[in-house]
Amino acid sequence: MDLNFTPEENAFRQEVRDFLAQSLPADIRHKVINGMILERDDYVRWQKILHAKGWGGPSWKRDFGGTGWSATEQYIFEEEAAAAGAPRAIPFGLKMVAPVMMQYGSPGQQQRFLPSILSADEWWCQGYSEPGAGSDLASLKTRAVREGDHYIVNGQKTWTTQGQYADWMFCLVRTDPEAKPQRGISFLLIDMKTPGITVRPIITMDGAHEVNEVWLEDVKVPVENRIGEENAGWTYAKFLLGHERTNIAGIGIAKRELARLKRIAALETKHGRPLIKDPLFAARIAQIEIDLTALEITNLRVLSAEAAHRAPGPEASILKIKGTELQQAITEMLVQVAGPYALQLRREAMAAGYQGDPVGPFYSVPLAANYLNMRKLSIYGGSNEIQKNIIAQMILGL
Amino acid sequence: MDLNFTPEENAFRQEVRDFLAQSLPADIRHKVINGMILERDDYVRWQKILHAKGWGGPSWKRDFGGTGWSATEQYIFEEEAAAAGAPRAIPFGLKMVAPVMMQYGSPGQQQRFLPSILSADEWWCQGYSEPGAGSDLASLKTRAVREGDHYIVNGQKTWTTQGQYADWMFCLVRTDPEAKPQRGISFLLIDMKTPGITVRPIITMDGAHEVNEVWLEDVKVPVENRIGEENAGWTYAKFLLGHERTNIAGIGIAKRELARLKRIAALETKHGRPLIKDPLFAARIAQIEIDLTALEITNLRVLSAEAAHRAPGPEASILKIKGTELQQAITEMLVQVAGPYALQLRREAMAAGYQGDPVGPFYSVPLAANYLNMRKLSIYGGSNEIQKNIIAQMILGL
Amino acid sequence: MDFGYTEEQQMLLDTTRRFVGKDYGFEARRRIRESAPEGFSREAWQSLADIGLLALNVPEAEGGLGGSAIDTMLVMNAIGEGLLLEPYLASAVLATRAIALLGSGEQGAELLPALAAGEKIATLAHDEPASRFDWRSIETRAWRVGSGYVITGHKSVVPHGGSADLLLVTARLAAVGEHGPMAVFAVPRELAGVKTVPFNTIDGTRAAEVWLNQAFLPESALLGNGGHEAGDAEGALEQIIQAGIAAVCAEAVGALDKLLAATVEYARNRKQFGQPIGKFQALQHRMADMVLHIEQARSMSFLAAVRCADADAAERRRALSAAKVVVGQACRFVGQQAVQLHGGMGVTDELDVSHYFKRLMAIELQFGSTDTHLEAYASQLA
Amino acid sequence: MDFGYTEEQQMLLDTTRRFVGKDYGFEARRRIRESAPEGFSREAWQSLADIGLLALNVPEAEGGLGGSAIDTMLVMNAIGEGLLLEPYLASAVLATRAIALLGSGEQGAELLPALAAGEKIATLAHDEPASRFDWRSIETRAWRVGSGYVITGHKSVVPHGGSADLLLVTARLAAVGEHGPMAVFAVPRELAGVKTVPFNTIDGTRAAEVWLNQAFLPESALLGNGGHEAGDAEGALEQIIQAGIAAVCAEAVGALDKLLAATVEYARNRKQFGQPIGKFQALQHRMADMVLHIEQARSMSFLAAVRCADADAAERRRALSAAKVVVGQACRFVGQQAVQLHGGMGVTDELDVSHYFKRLMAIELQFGSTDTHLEAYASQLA
Repeated sequence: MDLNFTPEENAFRQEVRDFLAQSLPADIRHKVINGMILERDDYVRWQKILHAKGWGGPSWKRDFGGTGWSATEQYIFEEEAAAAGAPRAIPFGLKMVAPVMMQYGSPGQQQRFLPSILSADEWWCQGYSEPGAGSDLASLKTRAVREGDHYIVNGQKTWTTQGQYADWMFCLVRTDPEAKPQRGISFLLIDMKTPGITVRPIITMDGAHEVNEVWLEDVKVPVENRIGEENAGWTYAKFLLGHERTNIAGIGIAKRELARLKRIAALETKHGRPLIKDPLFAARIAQIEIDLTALEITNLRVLSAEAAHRAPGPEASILKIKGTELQQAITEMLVQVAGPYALQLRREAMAAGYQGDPVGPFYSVPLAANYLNMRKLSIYGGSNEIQKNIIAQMILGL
Repeated sequence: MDLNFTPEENAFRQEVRDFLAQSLPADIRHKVINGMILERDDYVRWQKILHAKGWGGPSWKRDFGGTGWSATEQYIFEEEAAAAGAPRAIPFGLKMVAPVMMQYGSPGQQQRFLPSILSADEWWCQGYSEPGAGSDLASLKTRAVREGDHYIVNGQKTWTTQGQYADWMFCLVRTDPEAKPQRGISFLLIDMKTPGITVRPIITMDGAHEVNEVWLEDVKVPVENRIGEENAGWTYAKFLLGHERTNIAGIGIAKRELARLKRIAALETKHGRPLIKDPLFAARIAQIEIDLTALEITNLRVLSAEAAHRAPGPEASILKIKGTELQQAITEMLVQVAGPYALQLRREAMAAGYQGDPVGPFYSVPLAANYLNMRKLSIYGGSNEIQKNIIAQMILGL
Repeated sequence: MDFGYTEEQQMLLDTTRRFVGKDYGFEARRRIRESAPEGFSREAWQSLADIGLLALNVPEAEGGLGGSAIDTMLVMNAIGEGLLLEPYLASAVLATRAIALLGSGEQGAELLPALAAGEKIATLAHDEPASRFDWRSIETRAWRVGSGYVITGHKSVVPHGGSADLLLVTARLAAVGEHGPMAVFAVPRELAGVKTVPFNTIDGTRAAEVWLNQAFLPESALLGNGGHEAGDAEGALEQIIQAGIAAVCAEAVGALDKLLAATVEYARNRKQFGQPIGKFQALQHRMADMVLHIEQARSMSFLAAVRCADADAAERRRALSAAKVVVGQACRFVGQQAVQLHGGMGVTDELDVSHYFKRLMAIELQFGSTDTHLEAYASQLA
Repeated sequence: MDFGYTEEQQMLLDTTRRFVGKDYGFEARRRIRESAPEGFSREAWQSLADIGLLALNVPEAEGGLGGSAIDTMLVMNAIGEGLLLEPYLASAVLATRAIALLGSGEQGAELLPALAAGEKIATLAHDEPASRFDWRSIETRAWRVGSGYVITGHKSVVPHGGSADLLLVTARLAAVGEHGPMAVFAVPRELAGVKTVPFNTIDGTRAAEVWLNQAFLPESALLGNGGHEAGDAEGALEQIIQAGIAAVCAEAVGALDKLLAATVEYARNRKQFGQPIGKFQALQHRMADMVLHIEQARSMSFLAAVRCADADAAERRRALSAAKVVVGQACRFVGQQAVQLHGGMGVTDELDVSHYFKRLMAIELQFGSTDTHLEAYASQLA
């Protein structure tokens, strides 16, 4: 047993750190570190910088233009990138549809789509959730009817994160309405410019436009844009979800946000003493930091098991639950740390270049919005209730 | 709205307090206040004192020799009695079977049994639970077969609190095995001296002998000792359980135990300062005291609704859950307050008159045992999980 | 011991609820929030005046209703149910009580009828950037100059500070750095030397930063006209803040009730895996936990209303801090679980759920956070 | 990064587990607990010596195995699984490490082989009535008299203090009331002036109060023979306590695993309302929460074992306090829920559940409570 990284891994970490220090644009870093609004361009710009370095696909095999990094190297990269204030990689292309294409896609699909994912020239979104199919994904109703070499797709998708930017959507559709729910599903790649697609914004409680509804009305999708077999889409869908949950613990991000919390707690005072020296407040922060330490090791244990060529298993549910609880706990404390100024909700002041009158310390501006936004963590990606079902059934056999 | 007691109620409180000051034996008070072991005789002696005063049946109507007190007066009495260190009334006779007899019993049964309950000349125990019928009480299996003017009872009861002292047991038996589970049940009164009854101790994790198994083998029970109709016992059983849950919040006891906690926390020191002045510890005690304040008012609200002649409803489940959580939280803190001495488990030193070598301060002796003993609170009287089912179904209609 | 309301109180509650039900449905509220420049409706405000609610905290001697804290509790219950955006708490509770408690007869006669009639709006400008949740710690200073006072300071997150005609500004009567007695000045928002910067808060209302830069005030602006002894206003201010705590506790209970009802309704109708999600036991128990929190909060809202007029200052502090803790914890738990149980829909602006959630979050932070009051209570343990 | 064990470590774990499985089933344990006068089995103790486990923490130079903290972790895992009553932690970990770390070569050569062979049992007598959870605060004093020391003090809740041949008593080398350097003396339990009062503890073992009343000790009783600088023993003692924390964390993980397994098994078999209670979603989620606690505890047990030998004292303190917090909270939650899910059966002496529960409760309190370590960690936040 050795909890230390190897000298090689430490050298790799240093290389990543040096690269980030040199290459991460200061304006992007500023936004990330301070919880401000990131634009589409910020994500694209950063992905292009990574791509130019050859690091566009940290989790991809070399065959497809990826880095070929080990799970530990990917972890180190993600941790350092988060600490440095790099934007989180938009997962829909890189981490969701790409692994499916690599595993189940045709060579033609791989050649057509993978390069532009790496280079951020095409933006992907998800077409899984539907208004009636959330936790119970297999109850989806969007229909695809084969007509010659096309499918005609009708239905509605929802919670489509950053769908307003998307060039392509990977989409679960029902191709056999007679079959059992999980049987008659197919996995299609849909060009968002196809006639019949309407993207409507869903505004969330922090005032953000991050998610969308996508309406599909007689949308023609070439059969060649189907992944794998017709009616076998559930297999690919589950494969994708399994991959989606790796790195979901978000240790790097949690560490960065905890550092933000401690930074602010050292600046705010209570009875003339830095808040971080207040016994009750310090105990609450300590509890979070301790839990995070434990989760980091738990995460490394799971990684270590994966490195031993085991697929991500139900342990990922542990990481999802604890990781999201911790990230939410940190944003809760961030609201507590700034006092009454945490009441403000000023999206205009969360955008880069805001020049208006100040309201409270700069750091207080996005705290409430960040808290509100993070409520989604325990809901999406398989709600934490679903994760507990998985633990009970898959780990405990109940 | 008025949260104050009326002048009449305050005068009543003073009367109760004066009586307790004069009449509660010091040795009993000493045991109760310090969490030591109470013997059968302690309970009996105190009930006889109350009975002599005419206060033997605080919740009974005058017709049956009770006090005829209002719900508020009963509450005041229980609170004062708890604060003074009076033993809790053993509920099986006074609060469980007696209300059933008053409501459903024959005049003969009332005359035969009620006086000796009031005077503590006969001790009752419950015969509800069975090894296979805990939360799911209606699945009970103990059989009673009618033979002439007797039932022949065979089966096993369990969790029979202080059954080793009991003269009588009220017992649910299945008289019609063909009927639906809740239909074929009858409610019998069984003389514990009847041949065929074996009482076996169950030792609990604190080392106490408080509960028992009761084995019934061809036990002859006269038909006249059946309450009400044959096969209608479930109605009486539910009536009993509804009454069992009044006063289950245990506000008076919680207040007394919280006072014990604060008393010890003022004596123990940490870095030379009384523990009660330690910010984190004080915050934890404050949280309990605050929750208890809230529960006290919630309890009074329920009482107030009862006084308006409404039967105890699902609100009793709220009182059960919060009341037991608080009592358990206090015993948890009591373990924390005494430091390493809380590790001792010395039943011999918890008995009155112990003369052995001291181990730690006197107050530290029973803390762990009290904590261990109180784990039952969230399990018995309808587990807290069952209470949440009731709230979900009866209050929320889910 | 009586948890009932008088006939008048029941009428007051019914009247307010009727107003909320008729004129303040969720869609009406959305229109106000999205289009009214001040973030609330002047029309609704006038309606509140017309049905007499703005006169509730005005003493009878000034032509008001002279209502009790219980009366205010009932109105705030209904306001919480309807998530009213109007400055009822700011103007009709806090400012009105401040003037009634601290003002001279003349000041009362001048200001209160206008507040009661809805002609003027007032707000308490008290918190400051450095005060955090410690209401005693303020740095705004006023000192005598000729026939009046000069006042300088920075007041933060003043509710409806951009709309109020009158700011009730707290200051210490001393040079900067010295600790003088606390005083309250009635400051017209348009006065020279006063700058307000309004902004949106999480609960859909607007607050403002207020800077006072050597603003000159006539002697008559000092509430009580200087007749108070040193430190007098501090005790009164504590009581006003405590009335505010009682009011938001009641508002929270109204919002909590609605939020639970919405969640139960959603759980009954939303189907997943072939059945309503309200049939899943884990979610049932979660909702049962919401009930527990809400009933405890309701109890403490009663206590807060009853005790905030208590003559015993220590008892008052204990009760109000205890109430704020229980209610604040209910706000957090019930709010978060209501959102969670609504799934994705819970985080949208479209449903009322997120709006209740945000108002409850704001209540948690108003008049001192949960931990602030837990510590205040803990420091008085004995 | 490697979470695997070496072949030797796996063998060590297997060996210990085999002993537990074969000789230490729950009924065998009950017999020992109820009938052995010392509360543990001398026979089992000899077996532990025979299979080499008592030599684990003895340096190779003294004929021991010179095992690492990871090795101890594995043995303690298995001990936790079997709820061993024998003084392994007291004698074979704490006392053995104390002698190895502090003792002179002669002392080691004299004492360690006897401990490794199971011929002698030793225990650390350190806590005192007033020290509560602050291990630095001791009032026992020793001072030089002629060719030795006189020692006076009261040691509380000394594990197996009534059975140990040798008490390793900590004292300050100073007059009463003064703060001298900390020293450790090897005190024969039978020495004149030493009184022990054994008693039962919640976990089924026995501890003792130890009074030292001007007991006279030869110079050779001072571990290190006085060769240590002032304060030296304090640093070593901290490391020994930290090794103890790592050991109980590992023991807890073993017990937690067994307790969860028992609960899941019970939930699968116990039927109520026509189905196994393990099918009720609220209980499933509770057990999922138990998994979360246990996996976090396991991770911290690893960290504790790895870091308790760290040269950086600050890092060591942080890691060990963090581990104690996570493990302590797991002990509380998993213990309470296991009992709750077992219903009435959970509180009986008859099932193993309550015994695991009580050992986990004891672990929570050993070497400082959860809050003690949370505060220690919090005070070092930066």
